[in-house]
Amino acid sequence: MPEATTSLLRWIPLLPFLGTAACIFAAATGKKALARATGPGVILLAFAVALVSVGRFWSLPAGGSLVDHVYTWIRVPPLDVAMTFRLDALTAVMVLVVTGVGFLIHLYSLGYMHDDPDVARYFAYLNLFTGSMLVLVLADALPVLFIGWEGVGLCSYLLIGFWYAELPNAIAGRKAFVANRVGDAAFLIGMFLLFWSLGSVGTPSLSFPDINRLAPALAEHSPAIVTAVCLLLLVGATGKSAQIPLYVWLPDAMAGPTPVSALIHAATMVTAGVYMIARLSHLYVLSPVALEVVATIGALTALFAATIAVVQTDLKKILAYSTISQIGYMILGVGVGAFSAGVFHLMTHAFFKALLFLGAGSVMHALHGELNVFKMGGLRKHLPITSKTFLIATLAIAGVPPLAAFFSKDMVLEAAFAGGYRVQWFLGLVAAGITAFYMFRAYFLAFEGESRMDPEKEAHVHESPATMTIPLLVLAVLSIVGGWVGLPHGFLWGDRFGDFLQPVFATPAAAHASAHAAESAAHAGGHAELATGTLLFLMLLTTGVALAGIFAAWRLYGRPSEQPSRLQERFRPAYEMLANKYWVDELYDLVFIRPYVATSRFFWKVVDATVIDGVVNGVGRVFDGSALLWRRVQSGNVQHYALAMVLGAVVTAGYYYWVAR
Amino acid sequence: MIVFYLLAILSVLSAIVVVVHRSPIYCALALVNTLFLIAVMFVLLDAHMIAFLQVIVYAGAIMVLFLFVIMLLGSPDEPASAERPGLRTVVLAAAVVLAVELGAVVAAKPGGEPMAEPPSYGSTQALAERLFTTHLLSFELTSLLLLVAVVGAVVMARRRA
Amino acid sequence: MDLLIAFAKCLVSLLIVLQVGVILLWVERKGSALIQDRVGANRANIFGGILPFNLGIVNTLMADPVKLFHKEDIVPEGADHFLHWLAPFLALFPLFLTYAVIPFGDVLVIGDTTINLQAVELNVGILFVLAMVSLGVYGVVLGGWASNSRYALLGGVRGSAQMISYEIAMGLALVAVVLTYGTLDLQAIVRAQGDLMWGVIPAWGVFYQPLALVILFIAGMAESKRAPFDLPEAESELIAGFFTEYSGSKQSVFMMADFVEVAIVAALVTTLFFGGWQVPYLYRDGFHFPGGFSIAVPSLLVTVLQVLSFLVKLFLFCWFQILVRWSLPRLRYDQLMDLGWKRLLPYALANLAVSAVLILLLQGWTVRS
Amino acid sequence: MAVPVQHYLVLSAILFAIGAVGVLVRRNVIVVFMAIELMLNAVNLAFVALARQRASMDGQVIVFFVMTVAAAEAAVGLAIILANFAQRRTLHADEISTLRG
Amino acid sequence: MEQSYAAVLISAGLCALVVAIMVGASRLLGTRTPNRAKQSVFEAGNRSVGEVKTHRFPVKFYLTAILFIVFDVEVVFMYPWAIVFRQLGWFGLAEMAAFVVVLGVGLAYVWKVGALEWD
Repeated sequence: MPEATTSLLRWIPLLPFLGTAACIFAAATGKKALARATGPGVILLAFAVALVSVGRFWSLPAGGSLVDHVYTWIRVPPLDVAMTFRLDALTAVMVLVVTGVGFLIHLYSLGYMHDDPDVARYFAYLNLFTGSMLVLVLADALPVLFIGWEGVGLCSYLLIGFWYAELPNAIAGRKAFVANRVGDAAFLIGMFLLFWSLGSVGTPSLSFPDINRLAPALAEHSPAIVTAVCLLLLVGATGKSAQIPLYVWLPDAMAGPTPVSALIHAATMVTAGVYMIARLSHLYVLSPVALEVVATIGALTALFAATIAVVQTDLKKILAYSTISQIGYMILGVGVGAFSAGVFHLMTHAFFKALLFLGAGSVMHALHGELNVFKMGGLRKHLPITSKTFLIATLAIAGVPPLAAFFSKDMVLEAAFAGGYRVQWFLGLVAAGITAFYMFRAYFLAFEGESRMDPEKEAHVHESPATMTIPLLVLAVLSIVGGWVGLPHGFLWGDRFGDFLQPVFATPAAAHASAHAAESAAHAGGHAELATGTLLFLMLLTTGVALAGIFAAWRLYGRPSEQPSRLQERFRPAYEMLANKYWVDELYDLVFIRPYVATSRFFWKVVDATVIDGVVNGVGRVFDGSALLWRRVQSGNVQHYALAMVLGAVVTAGYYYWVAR
Repeated sequence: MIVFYLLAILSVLSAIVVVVHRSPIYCALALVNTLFLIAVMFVLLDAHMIAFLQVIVYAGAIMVLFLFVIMLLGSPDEPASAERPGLRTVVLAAAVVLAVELGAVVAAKPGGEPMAEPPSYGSTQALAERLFTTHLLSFELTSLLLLVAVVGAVVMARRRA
Repeated sequence: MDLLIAFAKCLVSLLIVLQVGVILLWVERKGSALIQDRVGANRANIFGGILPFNLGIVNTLMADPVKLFHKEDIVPEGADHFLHWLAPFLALFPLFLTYAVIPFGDVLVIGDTTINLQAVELNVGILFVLAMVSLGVYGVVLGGWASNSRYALLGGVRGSAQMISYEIAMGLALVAVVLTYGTLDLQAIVRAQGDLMWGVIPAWGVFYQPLALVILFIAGMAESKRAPFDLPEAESELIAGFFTEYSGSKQSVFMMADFVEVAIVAALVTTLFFGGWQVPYLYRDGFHFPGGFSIAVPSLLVTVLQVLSFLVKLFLFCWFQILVRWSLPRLRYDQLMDLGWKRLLPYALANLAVSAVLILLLQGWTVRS
Repeated sequence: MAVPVQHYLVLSAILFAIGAVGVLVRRNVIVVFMAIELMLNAVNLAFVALARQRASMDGQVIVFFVMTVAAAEAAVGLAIILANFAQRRTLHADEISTLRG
Repeated sequence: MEQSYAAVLISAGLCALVVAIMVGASRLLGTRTPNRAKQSVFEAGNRSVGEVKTHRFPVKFYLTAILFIVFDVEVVFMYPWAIVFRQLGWFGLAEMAAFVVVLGVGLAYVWKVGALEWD
């Protein structure tokens, strides 16, 4: 693997951090202008630096990587963690996405947060967030990655609770934080376990090259451990990437400012899990079980979240669940070993999801915080740009060719199919249809038809300022063309994207052979690569499903009708279940939270209040009593004390002389 | 040999003067004298550098400070009545016992011939090499100690004003 | 034999310093007269009339001590006799002792024995000097304390405060010198100043440590408590300060101490900064001029020349101090302290830092020890 | 010729004891301080003697530090005495029995 | 080495002798006719009032002495340093720099609180 060292990379995360510092200063001194300038500015710079370094990377031979060793962070032999940044194909994609989309969101925030008094603090958090994410993707070692991992967790907490004045926001932030902690704990354990176990096959190390190098040996040595590590890390990923079972925080995360939601969902945080798994592909391919689990979780989440999204009335909530389900696709992608497909979907998703959220934000901006899609309608004439871009994004996510998500999602599903994960593939397929349905439901309700807005709001609905619409347009373009870099094999220039990423990932072939030979044989004659015919069929199938979904949405919501309510009546229980999100929150409350509270109460009331305090006070009383006795000794005359010392010396010396000689 | 015992007796005598003389200033002078004698013993022990430091730091600086305070406070001779006989006897007894014990303890340990010493032993060179390499940390900490001392002393001394 | 030689050397250095002291007394009188365009001391005339001519300097050399020693020794009431005696002793004794380590010549070769012309050959000479100087304080303090008088006490406190204040600067200046030559041995330092810079200029300390020279000189003069640093004595306000209550020989000893201190400062400056006994281009076997041609000189004559050059330099700097003393007005006490703590001390530190850096930058800069 | 190290140690023990007596019986705090210095010196003597015995410079280095400590201690201690004197007009150890300033 | 210290003793003895003679001279040679007027302490003609020994001085002198002690110790530390300076090189410079800087803080403090101001 050819490496080129450079001191360029460190600036990519460093710039946002500097920005944070500047913004904090601005917040302290009330210089909003400074914050407005630096906040987006540093991200733009970071983007530029990222472009430059990716350009440098381009010139390297395939499989090469840029390395920037900043300093040695921890050296406690055998543990030796270097603060090193590495830019390979995968990182290149991530960095460009994070900085690029991130910058657009910053830009958008300028307009969106224009009147907010705390704009400086806001940009401080936002920069910190971006910086952490950049550390995460640039890290060349698991602990360094973990820094960014924690950083984004913290920032999500800060940003979701940005308007901490309102209680719900604070609670939502806390929820996000706790959910993440659960995942992080698992992640940490996984990391330690990995380190410890690598010790048994060589000098343990946590830098990715070493992990990749040692992984096969470890798998030889004990496959169980590999699986354990993978699963633990997966739990961490489900925390960050809001997968089953730890997705609950994400819908509530809508409490934060909309651009933040865009940032969290599209560009940065939630993709961390996907990235992490992709980064550790060499490890995961060695554990078929883990891959199986990953794929299943992905597929389930995709469907599960999609179904919930169907009945949501809150625009941002809908988007939130769609995010969860889309990430489900990514996880599915990496789960079936099609890492490039997963990352591909991650990228396209970044584009259209950011677009969707910013669009939603623009709508909120226009309607003064109105989010209920049933209180909108007919916005198209009021918000031309927003509505058009939103439509594009909707088409994209629905997977209508030739927009971005069509190719990426299709690639994922096709990989699942090819990999013989037929069940997961089917789930994904259904989810795709539902996705198309609920997205268009939202679109129709919000933008088409006649207005259901309350009049005084409708009075001054207005298109958003340029700083907000420009990002919309840019993202719209990206959402259209973003997918063209990765056409299916054999079409035109084929899957450039996959070829680009290929050197980074382990070939899942091994995994196929070992794990799925049997089913593959059963299903598709044991042939992993798909014939063009099958490929075409699949593509048509998905497209068809998507169109069906769209059509359904149009039938129900495209024009005024009573059907929705009727359906609602007919499937009352199902509707209830979906509306209450399968009562998962309640379930968790019952299973985890209540017992926890109970135990805490026990420790507080009984152990702490009675036992410990009792002991402490008792000790206090003892001294209090004895003090009455001893105070006589304290005459305050220094020389008496000195005398005591000398006598002590006499005794000591005597001891050494007579006793201990 | 003889030199040492001479010095020893003299130093003990002047030390006693330090303890018993009623006028603080005489005590101070007696102490200076003791310090000198000890410095000479340092020379006998090949601690030339230390000997001079003893004179410079102790006699030249610390004792001057004492004299200053005595002058500043014009401290009068203390009346003999200040001593309390009871305590005194106790203390004297304790001190004698202590001296005997300590002496006995050290004398009990076999000394034997002093180890052969390198020619440079006791020279400023040798001291410095040790001081600035092995005892570097202590050396740097000393500066902190002095800093604290000067600040504390200034604060305390200015409280009267 | 060795002890005999040592004894002789000590005697010589003692005699030198004694004579320098007394001569300075005369120089002070006549010199000040010269400066102030007076005749100066001209009454004493030993064997007056018997001899056709006036003995000049001899008068002072004889008359002053004789007069002073025959005066009555007055001890004020309420004063502590022992301390009153001890004070002048402690004032002069360490100064005399200081002189013992100053090399007044290179070596004297008699037959096959070469004698190092330095009364006490200490390899820590500079520390010795510093120690002795730091002891000089006692004379002042005790003098002030012993003679139960307010003027004396005030003078004593002032004097000691002044001395210790300048001791720091002096010490730092000396450190700079030690840094330059890398040794504490005065004789070695003088020898080190024997060779040449760039083959032409004698490698004297003054060229390496000019600032240290200035600081040392000022500090030294302050130590000697003479004008312009004569606040402790300040005839015009404190009536001789800490030795107000002294008379006769004791007082003469205090005055002697002043002169000896002058001589010591001069000796130090000479030794550390002006090549001590070195005569430019003169080596043990004679002159070697840069041009390459040389003059052979018998070793005895060399020694004599060197001792002479030492004495000449010595008196030169004594004279310079006397000039200063009779030219400059007295400082105010705050000025005095400011000079000591706020000027000399920081400068000395800075000088030290700069020299250290320079030494490291261009190792060849200084004479290797 | 060489004096056995024990003699030095005994001497230092004696000086130490004398110093201790001074600390205990004297009533003038300044003198008490001097006695403490005396004790410090006794210990220094022991250090140097043992250093000579073991031919190691460390003992002397430690003496160096002890001197520094003594200097600091004297400075602060005497300052305290001054402040105390300013308050109570006394140097009498018995009368200085409270920390209240 | 030893005999050089012997020389110290010798010259100390000589000096002590000479100085003692000089100090004692007028006790031996001088007349002794003490009387009140002579013995009385000089107070520019006034009668001396009160106890001299209890006369006290501004604390400034004491502060000066403290500063002296601290910096004297510093200087004392510098001599050995200066001796081995060439061996230690930059490292040595750094050591002493740290040391001096800390004490410099002390000086700065004293300077700032005005303990160096004599009015």
